[in-house]
Amino acid sequence: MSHSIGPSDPLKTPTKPIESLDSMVVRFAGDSGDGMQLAGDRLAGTSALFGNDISTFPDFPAEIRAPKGTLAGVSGFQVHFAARDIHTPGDEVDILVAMNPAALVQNLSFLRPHGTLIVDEDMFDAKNLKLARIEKDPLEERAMDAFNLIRVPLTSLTRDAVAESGVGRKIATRCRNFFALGLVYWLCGRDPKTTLEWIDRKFGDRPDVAKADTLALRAGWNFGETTEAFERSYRVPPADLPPGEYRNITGNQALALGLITASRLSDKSIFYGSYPITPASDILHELARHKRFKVRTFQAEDEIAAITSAIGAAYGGAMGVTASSGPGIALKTEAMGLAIMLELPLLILSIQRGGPSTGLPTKPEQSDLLQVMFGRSGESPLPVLAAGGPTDCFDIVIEAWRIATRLMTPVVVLSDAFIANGAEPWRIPDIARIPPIDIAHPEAPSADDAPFLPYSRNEWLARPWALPGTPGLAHRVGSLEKHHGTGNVSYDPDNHEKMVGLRARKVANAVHLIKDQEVFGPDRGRLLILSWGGTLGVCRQAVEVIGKKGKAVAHTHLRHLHPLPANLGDILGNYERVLVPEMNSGQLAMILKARYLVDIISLNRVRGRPFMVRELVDAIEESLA
Amino acid sequence: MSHSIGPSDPLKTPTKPIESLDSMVVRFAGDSGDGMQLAGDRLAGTSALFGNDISTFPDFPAEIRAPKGTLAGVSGFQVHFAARDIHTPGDEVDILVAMNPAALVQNLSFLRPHGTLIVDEDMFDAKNLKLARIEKDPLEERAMDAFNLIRVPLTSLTRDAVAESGVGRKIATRCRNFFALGLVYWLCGRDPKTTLEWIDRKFGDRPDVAKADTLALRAGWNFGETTEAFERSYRVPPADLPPGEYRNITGNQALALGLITASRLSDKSIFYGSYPITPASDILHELARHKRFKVRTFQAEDEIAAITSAIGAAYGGAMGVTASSGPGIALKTEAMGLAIMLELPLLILSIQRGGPSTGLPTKPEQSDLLQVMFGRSGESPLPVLAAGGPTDCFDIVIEAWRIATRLMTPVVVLSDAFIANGAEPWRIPDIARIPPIDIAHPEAPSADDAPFLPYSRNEWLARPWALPGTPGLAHRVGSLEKHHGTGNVSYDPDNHEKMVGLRARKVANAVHLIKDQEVFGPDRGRLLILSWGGTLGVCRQAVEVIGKKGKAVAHTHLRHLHPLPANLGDILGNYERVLVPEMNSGQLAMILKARYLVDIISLNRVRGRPFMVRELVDAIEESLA
Amino acid sequence: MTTSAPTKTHACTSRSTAAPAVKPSATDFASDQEIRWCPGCGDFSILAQMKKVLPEIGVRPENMVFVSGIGCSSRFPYYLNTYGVHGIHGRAPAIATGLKTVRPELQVWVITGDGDALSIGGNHLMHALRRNVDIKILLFNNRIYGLTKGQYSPTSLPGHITRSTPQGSVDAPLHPLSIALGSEASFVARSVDTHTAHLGGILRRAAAHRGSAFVEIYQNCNIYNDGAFEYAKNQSTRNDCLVEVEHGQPLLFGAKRDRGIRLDGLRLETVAITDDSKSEDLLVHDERAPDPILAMMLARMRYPAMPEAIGVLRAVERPVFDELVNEQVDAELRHDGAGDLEALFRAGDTWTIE
Amino acid sequence: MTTSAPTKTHACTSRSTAAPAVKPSATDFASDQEIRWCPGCGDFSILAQMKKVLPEIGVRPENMVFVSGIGCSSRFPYYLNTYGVHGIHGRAPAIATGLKTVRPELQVWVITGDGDALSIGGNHLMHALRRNVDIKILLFNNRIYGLTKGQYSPTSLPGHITRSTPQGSVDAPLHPLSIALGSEASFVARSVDTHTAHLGGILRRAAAHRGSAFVEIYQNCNIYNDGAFEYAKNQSTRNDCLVEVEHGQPLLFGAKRDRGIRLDGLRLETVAITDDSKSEDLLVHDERAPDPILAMMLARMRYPAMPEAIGVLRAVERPVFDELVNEQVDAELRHDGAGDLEALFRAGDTWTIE
Ligand SMILES: Cc1ncc(C[n+]2csc(CCOP(=O)(O)OP(=O)(O)O)c2C)c(N)n1
Ligand SMILES: Cc1ncc(C[n+]2csc(CCOP(=O)(O)OP(=O)(O)O)c2C)c(N)n1
Ligand code: SF4
Ligand code: SF4
Ligand SMILES: [Mg+2]
Ligand SMILES: [Mg+2]
Repeated sequence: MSHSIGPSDPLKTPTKPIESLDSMVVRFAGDSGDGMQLAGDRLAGTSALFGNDISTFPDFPAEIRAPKGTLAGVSGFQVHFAARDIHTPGDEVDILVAMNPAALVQNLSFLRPHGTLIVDEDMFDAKNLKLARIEKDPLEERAMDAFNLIRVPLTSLTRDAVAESGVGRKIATRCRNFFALGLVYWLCGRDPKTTLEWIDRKFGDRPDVAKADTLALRAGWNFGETTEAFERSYRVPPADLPPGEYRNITGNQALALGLITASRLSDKSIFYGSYPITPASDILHELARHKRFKVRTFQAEDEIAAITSAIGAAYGGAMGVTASSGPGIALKTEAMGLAIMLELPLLILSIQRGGPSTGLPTKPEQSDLLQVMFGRSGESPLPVLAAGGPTDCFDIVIEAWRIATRLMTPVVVLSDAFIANGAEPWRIPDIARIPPIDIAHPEAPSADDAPFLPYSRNEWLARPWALPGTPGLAHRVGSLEKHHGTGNVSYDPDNHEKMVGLRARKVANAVHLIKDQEVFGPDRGRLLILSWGGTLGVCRQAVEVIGKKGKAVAHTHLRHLHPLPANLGDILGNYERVLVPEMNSGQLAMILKARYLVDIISLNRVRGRPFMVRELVDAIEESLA
Repeated sequence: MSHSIGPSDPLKTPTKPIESLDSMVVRFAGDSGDGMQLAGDRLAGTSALFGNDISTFPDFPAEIRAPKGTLAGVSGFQVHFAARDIHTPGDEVDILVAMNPAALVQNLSFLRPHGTLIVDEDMFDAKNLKLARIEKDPLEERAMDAFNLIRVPLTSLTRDAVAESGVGRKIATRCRNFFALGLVYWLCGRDPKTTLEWIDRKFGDRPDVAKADTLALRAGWNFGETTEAFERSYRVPPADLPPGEYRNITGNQALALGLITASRLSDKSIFYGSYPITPASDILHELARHKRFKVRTFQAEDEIAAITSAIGAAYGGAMGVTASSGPGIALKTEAMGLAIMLELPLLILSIQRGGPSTGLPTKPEQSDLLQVMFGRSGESPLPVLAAGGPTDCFDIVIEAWRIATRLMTPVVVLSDAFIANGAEPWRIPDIARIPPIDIAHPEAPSADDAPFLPYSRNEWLARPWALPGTPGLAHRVGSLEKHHGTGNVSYDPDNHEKMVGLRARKVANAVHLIKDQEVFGPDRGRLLILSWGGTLGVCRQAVEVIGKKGKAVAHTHLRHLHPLPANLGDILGNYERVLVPEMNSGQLAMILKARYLVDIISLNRVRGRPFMVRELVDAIEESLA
Repeated sequence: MTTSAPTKTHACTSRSTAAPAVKPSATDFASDQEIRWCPGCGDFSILAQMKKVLPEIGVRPENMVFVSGIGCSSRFPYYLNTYGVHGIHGRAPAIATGLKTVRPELQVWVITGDGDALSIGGNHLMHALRRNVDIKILLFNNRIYGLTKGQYSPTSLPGHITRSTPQGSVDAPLHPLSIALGSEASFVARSVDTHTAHLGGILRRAAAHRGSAFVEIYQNCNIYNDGAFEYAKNQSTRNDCLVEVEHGQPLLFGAKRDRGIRLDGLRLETVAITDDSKSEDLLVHDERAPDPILAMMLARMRYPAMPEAIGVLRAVERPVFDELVNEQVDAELRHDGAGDLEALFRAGDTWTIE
Repeated sequence: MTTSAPTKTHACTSRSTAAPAVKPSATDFASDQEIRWCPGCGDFSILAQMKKVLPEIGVRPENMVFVSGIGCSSRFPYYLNTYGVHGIHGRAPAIATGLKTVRPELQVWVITGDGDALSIGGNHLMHALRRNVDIKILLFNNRIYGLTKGQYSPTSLPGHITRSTPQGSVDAPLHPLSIALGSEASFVARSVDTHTAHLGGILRRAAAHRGSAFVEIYQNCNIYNDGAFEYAKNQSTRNDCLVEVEHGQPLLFGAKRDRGIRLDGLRLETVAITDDSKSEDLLVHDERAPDPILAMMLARMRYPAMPEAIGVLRAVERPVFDELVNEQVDAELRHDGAGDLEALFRAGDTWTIE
């Protein structure tokens, strides 16, 4: 479905005063079963369609559905939409919707002073307070004075509103999220039209449900318009985004689409070997739906089979891809060594989450950088790239495949739970303008050709990718050290040293395939902020905030972690201080210090949560002081 | 059997002139089936008994027994014995015994100019030359003039000599190694007595074989005395070693004995979970023999079961130990994360070999340092120690267990194929003088005790090691992030950050358990050599050589790689240059640069072989220039 | 730590598992943790049965350890007030093997799921069973990956449409009991989450078995695979779809126990019992058959072609790994006495420098 | 690379495996690599048979891939002039699964050892077999770890004294064929390294099978476990210790074929055939029996109590994983046509900013 930004068709035109804002942050919070992810997703989609820039952050528990009403069961979804270019889901929430006491307890700290707090007052009964482990009704607390508290008997209003649809009480109650969404739509001046259409599409086979959801949404909107609790509503005008066709996309979707695109560009079909793990599983789910693109997905018995099957597929000439998260990546490291020894192209996607061990399975962290850089036996370098955000996932995976096939090497692409599940508008690329990925396989030799050397090297130091089935090129590859040229097993000391060197130099050659590092802001001066991975947005936003305060600070974002861009050392030398914010204990900082012998100011947070712009602004101001 | 160094009881007294030397290096080289390891081992043992300092280096192929006579099948054993303190098996060989052409081809480069080359000329026939892939008989080459070539019809002489024993032709031929050994004994003035006794003990049940070996050994000795090819023999007087009782020990033996000693000192019985892999398997073999020390060895189905069974045993209160080499360590990294999360004491021994992947399974390398430092998901620090040589294996594993139990943490101990198989004299320690390792388990609480907190912490930040079976302390541990104190599952951001910090600070506390780093040589100046692991000996020797040349260079050897000793930074600051030789591409150098922001001169060799003293001397001289 | 029992050669001091003075009750076994399964999940009924059965086993809570992997099912240990280890995915049998080997006096249970036990952990399961380690393994089979939100598992039926198989799974499933029997398991049983009495009986039998006990429990995941075992759970169908096997008893099933199972060569077939005399032809269950053939035949009966067997399919005695390991240690100690470090250090040649 | 055959949806262009114009000979299959096994190793005879059989299979050398793990046995691929991957320990079935899935027109063999396949690699073996991936798995069973110099393996007999078990192994062994059958293998066979004709026949049968073929080959490791299968190899005993099973034939053995095997309830027993008429009682082999029960009984016959079965114990047809995977892809392509990137990008809501 394609839309154009045009005149809106609101439910009714609101009659109360309208305040125009530059951006808004809305957070829905409720029980895992309350449909908060859906409500958030719809608000994000509607805002994007309206022309805002958006950024989202789903925040859900590791349990499937912890007991209703408990703190463990709270699920949240935050949407940031703005009239300008934004890069983060927002530090502080302007409107918090709390569907029960547990949700309030878990989320109140995000609400800014004087922010709007909408609660379902039907849920603030003794039972639910107890489940949330609070003694007194928090709505009665003094602390509430700091907020614009709106008590709505959401459950009962919803039930009443949907009565005519004829659905049972259970389903009627489940429509609460649409009531809340309708209310938020009114408050933010969002047009419910596309959501109503979506409901019809989605529940086409259950007209009673569709009806109930529609009624709930409308009732919520009307409630905003009618109740005296709201004095005004808000508007965030469209942003000034570059022209083009847009859609919303999460990081994992973008990885899947990027893989399919890379497959097309290189005329290689995908073999995706993977074992389910949060937050990487959605890539499997997405790819499994695209068999028309000759994608073969293989849910292996474990992570080791996932990567080794992909290596087998790569040997056979396919685009071998595997993905996992921390604990699963740990299981793949032995086989990554095999891929390095066999010198086959392979993509390994690492969607980081909180560690160590099973850790915080649904929370983002950047603490697997050192694992993918160094977590293998022997001298086993490989290129490492990291996506800066959801849309970058698309580009980076194409770039990774380009490098993998050019150099005949496995390549790691890093993402994290925040990027994977977060969404932002993606300008749909013109694929005709993406250069193809050329791959050549050696052909059957003629009688007078020299003998085939599977470990001979081209100008990139890559070896030939000879495919089984080609007459005259039969050869054996293996995990023991191999003789340069012939590829036969070799224990010769000189040969080993030579091969270690060749493999390292080959990977280092990737530097010629990547762009020089660019800097946003002054090209020399007091302070450089250096980010990698999912902290891109928040760092850029912080630098912009600082800029507005009249201080010029530079920002550079690393997408290539190994090899590092050729000019990075020079860039670092141009600033008095370098600040590296990371969602770990300083992993990139260590690499930079070792490589460039420059001091680094590390800003480390290991909280299973993205940085706040505010934290960064504070750190920058401190560094400038 | 205990011996005292006393008057020798030689076969006969040699009549030719005797030259006294400071040290000698002998290398036996032959087919895998030729018994070269045995010959080398006997020479080493005899020399040690005589009072020399010794160092050995077995150098064998990855194949069990490659086809006889081929280059792939060559097996070597090098023995260095000296009248002074030595630290390496020697760069250059004084006497090379080559049992066939392939052995000659593979080993000639080790022989010093004018060195003695003893060959079995019976084996230099067309068939064996072809197997060794050489066209002309090398013994006829001009190049041989550089050496003192002694052609001995070893096979036929041996067969004749053993005839009276009555053994068949096949066994008779197999006695060649004893003939060669006898000849070397004569040449080096070694007393064959203990070897003759050893033969009797070893082959007690096969008197004909014992007889044949005895005859061959004697014949070899007599041949030296009789033949005109030798004008003189040599003597290396006893070394001036510290007083005490000594034995020879390899690194793997020393690890096994160290583990058993640590078990005694801490009153914990060993559970050794392991999966065979070269060069770690011998630890399993050794430990399996010592059930009287309550050692339980478990040959698991794979490396993952090996470590997780050891974790289970540790939870039960045993001394959990696991060991492997590169590819197997890679498989353990996920479970290492679990041990870190559970905060249980555990020893992980990593006996490094050439990588990546299956690589060079029998060759030493130091290329798994970064794997054990960083090869895990999440922020997962643990202490890392590295043995400096065979005898240090004993001490370091005791120290590792001390740290593991004091801090409730898994600890990695690094060794390598060179240390594991190499032997040196070990001064048998007085165990009464090794401080005990005190371990306290919480007792059953009384009624009015506060509730048990499995993740509470003592002054070392260690949590209590409460054992199943203790009433009142039942608790659950697990791989998800846990609440500090209660140990319950917690997804709280502040708690996570706190726990990441606690785990890191706890491991950092090991710095208070280790000694300050010491320096050999000047405490400030031009150049510091910094070594770790198996390069200790060769670095010390090189520094001594340089010292004799009148240049004072300092040497420090790191046994603690994480945390680094508190005073290391100061030490590094005291020298203009720091040279770090490593059998990898600069792994420790990277860590030091990142930590201290000091420049490091790396001397890297990745040849699956120990450094030569000469290489180091050259590098030092270059650094001084 | 004070010790009340002799410790033989065990890894550490510990208490005996002999029946305690005061018998613990079900509440002694409940932990203080909030249960985090979806309301309606079959795991609740299994937990309830477990809490009921444990006090009857005669082992004190502190002498029990529950070890698990990762999955919804693997949260089980948190909810019992015994010792427990929530491990990593698939490795519980290996963790339990190490624990049981050094602490043979503890009772060790393994809780696992169809993914945890048969996908990533298949190898450890196989080896624990062949070794006959004295651990009790309960596999909660819901034919789905619950915790990771609904991908197919090794026990999912062909054609199953899940998040990872939008066109239906093409993998032929594993039969947990066939794998267990192929791995030489000495005790193999099956039950159903909501058949509380039956399940309780099986848990008791498993606890009493010497060696590895393997129990498959049909478990409903009402979120991602609701109704997978409806035929076996539903009051109106279960008697026709299940046959309860009991040692020494003929195989009878049906609400009126009017149908039986008969051996025809090497095949099983169902027969209607019209008058009582007919039941003589029926196959009589022998859980102690030395070969796993009968158990294999019973295990492989599949709804809808045949009723599925629940109960103890196999229960034989064979040497127990942890006992053998400890016996080797004890035997050496008895024979040669405790090891002497001084002598150990001096094995082989030594020499003295004065 | 030029292409001569249609490629359907396969991962990359490739040639058909149809019979070639010029039939290759045994020497076409020999590589130039020096063979590095110990002289006298059973691996040599298996290699020799393989070189003899391959030219008869009708697949050109370049259309074959030999995949292996780590172990003495796993060096096999180096010695054949086909394509080959010497992988990492235990993972060959997984490597082969990926390869076969993207290149179904290749013939893929897996060479593995008892440690490689049943210890570290047990899980991958189990899953390849249950999926019925069209690969031919040859397990060289020497009941020892050869390459790592003689530790016991999962098939070593109890009490086996090895470098890691100086007091004898306490682990009950796995039976490779029981594991294979428990994993639903569609083709299961056994042979002996030095029974050249028999082995050749089995290799041909394995090559011809559609789906996973699993073959256990008794292999002598003359260095670390010499004589482990002496009873089965020795001319004077082998006829009494082995029974060659053949589809549709009664089970007869003994040098004079004067003994047979009979079914007694669910047990097998040997009987002497005194006159010819008696052989009517004998069990007749049925490799196509839909249930693996008969195969299981035969597989579990153990010397010295019973003669051990060699031959094809089970060979049934069932859906093949790689075919199904590719069929799903083909079906979507047939039904909906090749995927359109532009449309894919625009799935869901889009909007345009001008
Ligand atoms: C190494 C690793 N890989 C993958 C995962 C993700 N994971 C957690 S549980 C699970 C499967 C759960 O299925 P099952 O064992 O059937 O348990 P259930 O949730 O159905 O009870 C997976 C794939 C993980 N935690 N660790
Ligand atoms: C991950 C890993 N663990 C351990 C090893 C060491 N290893 C190599 S082969 C082998 C076992 C070989 O036994 P088997 O499979 O029976 O083969 P065989 O040598 O007997 O033919 C082992 C343990 C390894 N190479 N990689
Ligand atoms: S997802 Fe399924 S198995 Fe997991 S707790 Fe919910 S209902 Fe139970
Ligand atoms: S060790 Fe055994 S299996 Fe390995 S090559 Fe030698 S004889 Fe063969
Ligand atoms: Mg499940
Ligand atoms: Mg073997």
